[in-house]
Amino acid sequence: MTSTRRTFLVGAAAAGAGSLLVGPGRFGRALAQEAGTLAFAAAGTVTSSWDPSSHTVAPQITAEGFVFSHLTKCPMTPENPAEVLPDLALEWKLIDPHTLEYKLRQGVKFHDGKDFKAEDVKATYEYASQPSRPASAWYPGQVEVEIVDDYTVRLRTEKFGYPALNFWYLSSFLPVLSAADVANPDLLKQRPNGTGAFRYEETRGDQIIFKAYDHYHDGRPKIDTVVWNYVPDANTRVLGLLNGQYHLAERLEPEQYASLKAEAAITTNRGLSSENKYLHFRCNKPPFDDVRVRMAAVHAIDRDQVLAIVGEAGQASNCHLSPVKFGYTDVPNYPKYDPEACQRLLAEAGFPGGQGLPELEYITSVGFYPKTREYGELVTALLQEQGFPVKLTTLEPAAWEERLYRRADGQGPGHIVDVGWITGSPEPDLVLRPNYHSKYALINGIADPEIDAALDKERNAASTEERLKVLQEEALPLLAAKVPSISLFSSVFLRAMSKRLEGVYFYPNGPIDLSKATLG
Amino acid sequence: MALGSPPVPRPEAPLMEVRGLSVAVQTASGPRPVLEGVSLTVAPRAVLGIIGESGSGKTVLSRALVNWIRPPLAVTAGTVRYGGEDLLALPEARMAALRGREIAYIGANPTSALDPTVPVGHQLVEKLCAVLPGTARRDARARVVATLDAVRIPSPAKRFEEYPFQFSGGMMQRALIVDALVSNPRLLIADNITQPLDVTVAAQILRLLRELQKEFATAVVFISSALGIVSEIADDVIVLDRGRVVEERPTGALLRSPEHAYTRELIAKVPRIWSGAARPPPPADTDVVLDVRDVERTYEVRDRSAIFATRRVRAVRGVSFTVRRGENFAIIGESGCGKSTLSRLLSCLEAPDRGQILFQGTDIATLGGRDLLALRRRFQLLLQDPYNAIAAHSAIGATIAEPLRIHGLVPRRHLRARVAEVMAEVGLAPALYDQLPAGLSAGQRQRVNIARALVLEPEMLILDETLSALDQVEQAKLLDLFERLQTRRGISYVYISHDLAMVRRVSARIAVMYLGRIVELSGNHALFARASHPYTRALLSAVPTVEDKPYPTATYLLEGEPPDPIDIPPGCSFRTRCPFAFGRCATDDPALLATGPDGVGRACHRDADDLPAVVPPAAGQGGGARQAEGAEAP
Amino acid sequence: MTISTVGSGMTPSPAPAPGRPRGVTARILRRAWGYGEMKAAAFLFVALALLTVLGPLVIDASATKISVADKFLPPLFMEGGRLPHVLGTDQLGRDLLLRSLVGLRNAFAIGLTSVVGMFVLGCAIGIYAGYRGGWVDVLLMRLTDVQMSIPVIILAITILGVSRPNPASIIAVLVLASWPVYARVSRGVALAERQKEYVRAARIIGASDLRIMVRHIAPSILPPIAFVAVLDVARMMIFEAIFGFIGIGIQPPTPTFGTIISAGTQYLINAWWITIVPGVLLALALGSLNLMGGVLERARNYILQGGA
Amino acid sequence: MAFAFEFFLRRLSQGVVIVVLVAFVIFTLLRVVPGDPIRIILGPMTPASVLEETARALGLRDPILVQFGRFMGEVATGDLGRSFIRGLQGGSAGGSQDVAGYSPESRASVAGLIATALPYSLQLAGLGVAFALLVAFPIGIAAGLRAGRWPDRLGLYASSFFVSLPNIWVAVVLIFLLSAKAGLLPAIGYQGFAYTIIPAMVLAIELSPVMIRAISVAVAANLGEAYYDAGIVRGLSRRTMVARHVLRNAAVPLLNLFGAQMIGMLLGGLFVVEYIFSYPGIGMLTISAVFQRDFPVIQAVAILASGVLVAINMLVDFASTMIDRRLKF
Repeated sequence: MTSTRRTFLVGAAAAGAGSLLVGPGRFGRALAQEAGTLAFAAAGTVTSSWDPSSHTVAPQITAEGFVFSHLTKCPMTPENPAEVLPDLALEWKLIDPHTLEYKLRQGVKFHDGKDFKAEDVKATYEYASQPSRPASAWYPGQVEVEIVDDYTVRLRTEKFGYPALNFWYLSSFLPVLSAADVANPDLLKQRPNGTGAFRYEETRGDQIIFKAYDHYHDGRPKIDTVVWNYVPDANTRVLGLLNGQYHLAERLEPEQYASLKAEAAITTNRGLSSENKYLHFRCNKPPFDDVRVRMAAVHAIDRDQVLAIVGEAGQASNCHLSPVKFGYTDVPNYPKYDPEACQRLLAEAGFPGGQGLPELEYITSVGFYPKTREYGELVTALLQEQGFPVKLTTLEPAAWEERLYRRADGQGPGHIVDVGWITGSPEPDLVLRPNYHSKYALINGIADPEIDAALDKERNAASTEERLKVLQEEALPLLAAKVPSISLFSSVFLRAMSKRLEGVYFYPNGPIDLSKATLG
Repeated sequence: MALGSPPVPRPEAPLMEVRGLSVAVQTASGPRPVLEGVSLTVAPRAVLGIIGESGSGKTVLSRALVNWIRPPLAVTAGTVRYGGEDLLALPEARMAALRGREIAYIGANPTSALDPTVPVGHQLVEKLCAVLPGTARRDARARVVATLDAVRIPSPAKRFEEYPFQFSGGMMQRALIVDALVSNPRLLIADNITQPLDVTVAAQILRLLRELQKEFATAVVFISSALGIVSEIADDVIVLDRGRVVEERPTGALLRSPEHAYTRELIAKVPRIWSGAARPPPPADTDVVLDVRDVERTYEVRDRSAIFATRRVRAVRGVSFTVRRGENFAIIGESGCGKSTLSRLLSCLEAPDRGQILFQGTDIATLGGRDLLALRRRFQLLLQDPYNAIAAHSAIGATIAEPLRIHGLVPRRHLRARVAEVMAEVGLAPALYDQLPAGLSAGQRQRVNIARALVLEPEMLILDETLSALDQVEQAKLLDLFERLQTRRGISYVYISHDLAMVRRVSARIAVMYLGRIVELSGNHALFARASHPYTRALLSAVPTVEDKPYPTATYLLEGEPPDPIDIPPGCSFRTRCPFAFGRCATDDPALLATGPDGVGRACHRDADDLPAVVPPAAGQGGGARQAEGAEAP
Repeated sequence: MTISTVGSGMTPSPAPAPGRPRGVTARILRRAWGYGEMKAAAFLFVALALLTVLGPLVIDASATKISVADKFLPPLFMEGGRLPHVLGTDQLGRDLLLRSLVGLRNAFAIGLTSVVGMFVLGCAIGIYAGYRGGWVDVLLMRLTDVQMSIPVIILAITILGVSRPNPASIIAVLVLASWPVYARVSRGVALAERQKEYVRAARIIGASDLRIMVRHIAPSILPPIAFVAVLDVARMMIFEAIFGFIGIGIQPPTPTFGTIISAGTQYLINAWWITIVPGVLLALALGSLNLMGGVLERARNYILQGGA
Repeated sequence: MAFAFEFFLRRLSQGVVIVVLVAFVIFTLLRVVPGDPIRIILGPMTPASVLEETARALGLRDPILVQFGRFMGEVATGDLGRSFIRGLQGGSAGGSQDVAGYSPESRASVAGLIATALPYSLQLAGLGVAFALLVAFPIGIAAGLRAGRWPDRLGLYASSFFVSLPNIWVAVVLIFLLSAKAGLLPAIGYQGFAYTIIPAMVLAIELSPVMIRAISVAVAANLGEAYYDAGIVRGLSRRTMVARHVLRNAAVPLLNLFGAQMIGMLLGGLFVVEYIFSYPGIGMLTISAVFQRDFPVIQAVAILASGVLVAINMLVDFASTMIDRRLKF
């Protein structure tokens, strides 16, 4: 999430599309693409290491999606967020609360020719869940893998004190590596070696080239080559799409999306993502250490107006979880816009009309998430209206990210921070534990025993059903009552592609399944 | 010698005829006339002098003769006929064809007349090729080098490649004379060409112009504000007063029997050095207030021709003299002789590298802080340029009051009254107190300057060219003022000047400087009547006057220019230009040997009697002139 | 000792004719005022200044009040425009005219303050260096070399981009980045003035170095570079806008041209006025300043080259 | 020759000192402002202890002078260091978070990044200056030759007008009019020479007013010099005087302007324009480096920029002293 994406002249591209085509045609080089080659305009790019356990960078997860397979697949549809489909694993079941067993697919080969076996699952899971791996925060804890036979593995969590059920959804998130690569970290960093539909060919500057994998277990993809073009500017992505340079562009602005809908040669795609946009309060310093002040602030924010600004790129949701996450529900006590309640709470907290509050800093990023500045100004104004002395600080993503997390001393800069949280699995704990458990509370620093208890109870639930119940009836309502942060809305990803491209599936966290796609 | 020579016969038709020429300047309040109904005639091969004071319109007239009148000036009436055509009516292209070819022009400011970024020789070649199309560059170059040589510019081939700033004023003026005459024009307009030059150099230029004029048979219109200079070269003289011609006569006749009142006034104003009026004060016989002992000052400049090298400019070399209370002492010399540096040393703005300056027995170089401040009160310097010496942004009263504030001499409430007193004393209207100096005349500015010095009631005043920017009348008034102050307060004056006439009038003893040293120090009469150093004589011979001089120009005219103070030749520093130098001069540097009381003496190997005899001045001199003693025999 | 008028035969010189322009600065201003352009530019500037003061009082709208329902209203002269939004509204329904006026006021305040700062700092250093000469001069001038060798934008994005921008830090960056120009010019003037006779005269009457620098040299600095300062106010206003545009300027919701324009570029097709209209207003303000500066420069050149 | 030798010896040594000082200022600045690069290198989720350990291993916790000394030592051997962020292929990369696996060798060399971006910037700067000269020369010279007349007014109006247009706004308006509305030229990014034209126009509009003013002032001032009138009276034609002498003399102040002011303006303009147009040059590289806290890139660009400024100033001063021998150095 450290890549910079700037949005510029959104809409100008689409409206001026026909004429802008003239430019490169007249002056530029011809943009001929080989048949069977798909050019993807990506908003982000990968890090310098191809080791999936080395990062938490969303664009790289998208890139890994082409190369690696997972044990399972989660389409994460709002209708059925909990659906899990087979991939490298064909069957799975909970043997006991601390043991999860997977039966593996046979006859699968890695891109380097090695056969896929249980040892690879063992190597991958034990390696990635080590606390020292940078991406280990994704996982509930360390895991042991028992090889039952070459095509059966058991994930064991007893030793580490949490239920194995936590890996139920994570099995669709962790890319499966070759055991040989895990044994050789240098090789692992240098190039990705998976069992996915496409194999990594090479990197050329801002381009990454993937080739169809002939031995893909679900059949060789129709598209021969995928070229990943890093195009940080939304407008350039749209321009390129319109003049045929790219076939697929991701992360569009609402205005661009609206204009592109009218283009005959373009298909647009709008998909609810697994990302919610949050405002975190720094709960471990005044004045937001007082739940009444937090609640007053939340009551001051009119989320309908925020959504009116975000437009197509957002969807209303009254929950700290995204609608594509396991456990999502319309939380009944989710706070609403209520200026009177706000004033009452402020008075109760000893700040009638906002009197006596220190100057509050609201930190947001510009350029990565759509419309953050616009609704940031709105939220600032709404808070000021109720007497909160708020100042808005807008930062470029890198500067913002540097200030986002709490520091070693437990405190973070500013008082309110805008952030989106996106994870590639329906697993709710990927959101809840890092953000609200006092052990992590990466951003807001909340340390509330009740919340901790509710989260632990949810994690330790013996069955999926029980877990759902605890989540929906205890944990989420508790978060709505204590508001260490407020989820403003759920993000909607806006994409557009050439009409010739068919059969694409977009995962809500970014990855794109091109294994069945065709470029007519 | 032009003076008294018969007019050149001129049977031919006139070369140029100006009839009824009027020029006006456009101002915010309407046109104001500069020239009114000027008529004149230039005969072929004749020299026509035009004399007028500053502001008489003579430069405008000279420019009108080449149709070079630019806004805000405009010709309002009259014709300038040349070769049957009215130049003023000629189209620009025709005029351009005449300029530089048939009619040449030389201005007053030789150093800025050429492009500073192109070597002089190249610019002369450019002009030659422009006026004589078809000249091959190589031929043009040869011709320019030859003519540079002909006008006695040393090592012309090297000088050809040098830039204007490397030429001295005199050399530049010679180059421009070459430039003007190289196309063999029929008419040369010379506007004040000797004005910025030292007298000895001006005399050379004048002689050169006269020679060339004869050789090329060119008619010359010679414009100057100095009657003494015009009278040396012109056949006929036109007197211009406030834009009108008041008299036109052959030169000799004009000087002998001026008809117009203005002409008479003009002749009367020319300072007399030998004849008549001067009544210099007697040397004082009181205690010594200023004792300058063997003072030396050297500057370092970067040398462009070597790496990380500097060259030493020896500006003042071992100068010694004394000044007594109530005495008028003068230091004269031409530009570059070191008198400005000496003035900086005397005013304690810089310290000498060697030697001492004792003011009432205290070495001023050792003073600092409070003592220096106290010294400054008693010891004031008046600067030469009345325009820059007072700050443009302060009111006049504040400027005069500033020393009082700094020295804290007068309570604040009495400040204004005290300043007003001094202003009255020097002749400044009280109304000026709150004015800014922008509208003041040079004389008024110099009075502000004087008032500022006088307000401290100093005991000694150093006047560094203080009066040289003023006209004769103004100068005379201020000299009277100084005289009265001296009588009242016993102030000592040190005049530092190049103006021999003024020095002659006011000072008791005079030191003559050349290349950083005093070559002769003498009492007033002795110096002018019996100058015993060849340089002093040359200086006196070159002074433009309308009198007969005791030192004939032809005998003492110097060759060349003073050497660069960086490369002072061994031996006598004057020998390179001295008409009387002999073997010993090249090896031994003569010291200033005291031959009389109060440091009177000379620095020369030649015996004074070896020099040519002095022509007795026409008018008798009073007694008291000290006869300079001869130097010791070699 | 009292001094009586000894010069009995002397007639006091007449005072200069009244009404004649006097000091150099006064003469430059007078000369400049003679230009029609100067009058027009001054009129425009005053009009804009009045507008920024009176606008918020007269117009029944707010520069910061968000009204999502009123977003993207076009200016009055276009179809769909409506009062009180003379120049339309932005993406959050705020009045563009008012936002522009407040932005103009902020930009001008920053421009003026920073120019005063760099002027004072630069001139102080320049005068000191020029007057003292020697190694002090060499050191300070090399310092300006160093400072001038870092482009303003690099300095600004480095400092502002990595720390929290606020008006004070923006002004500090601008001052830091631009003082060398003034130091250079004033050093040149001080160097020239130091050679002048009046400074020598002041030293002769016993004035201290500090007194000479403050009383004599400092006043000579103004005429030659006053116009630079006027032009620089405009230049600093542009920098302020650029900073805002890049996101390192004054933070929203305070309106600045940079943020208005950068936000507006996203809506250029459906609401071009958000970008274009405030830009025109800013260009008018800058134009008036630059025209005044340009005329002042001409007047200065004329006067300093000896014109009356 | 001796003069030229001493000139360059002196100026080069001064220049090196200046560049080192600039490097030091920027280097220090980057390390005292808030924002810890190790967080960028290792990513947000890295534990504090690991952050410290890696930072220490990388030398980021040494005293600034030590770090600076090490850095200058590398610069002296031609090594400008490696990017914190960008991968070996030079493509922009997200920050790696692999603490154990972090090795500087896996990051792009700064020199390489600059070498890739520089030609684009040079092309843009060249075209921009060419456009500016194309506009400024005729207007400036005409204005200078006819001071007080209509070309002079035109010069005043043109320069006052152009200088009043903020480059960010001009850029947006030109994109809107020429690209989006009229469709004459492409604008964003770079895929061919045509992408340079609109940015270059924006640069030219920024640069030309200064040029117009300087040219007209220099020409007019030289027309007022005594040598000009004197030359005409000496018999040289007006055209000769202007072409051979006035322009030659005017070149001195102009050269100084171009050296001192123009290059600085040009660099600043490049940064902003490249940012607006997503033009892949040095400016874009630097601005994204600042926002990504990619210190090695910022340092290197600052050193490069000051080096270029110093070098150009030196050449300009040398040219000036060659034209006008009165000048000291």
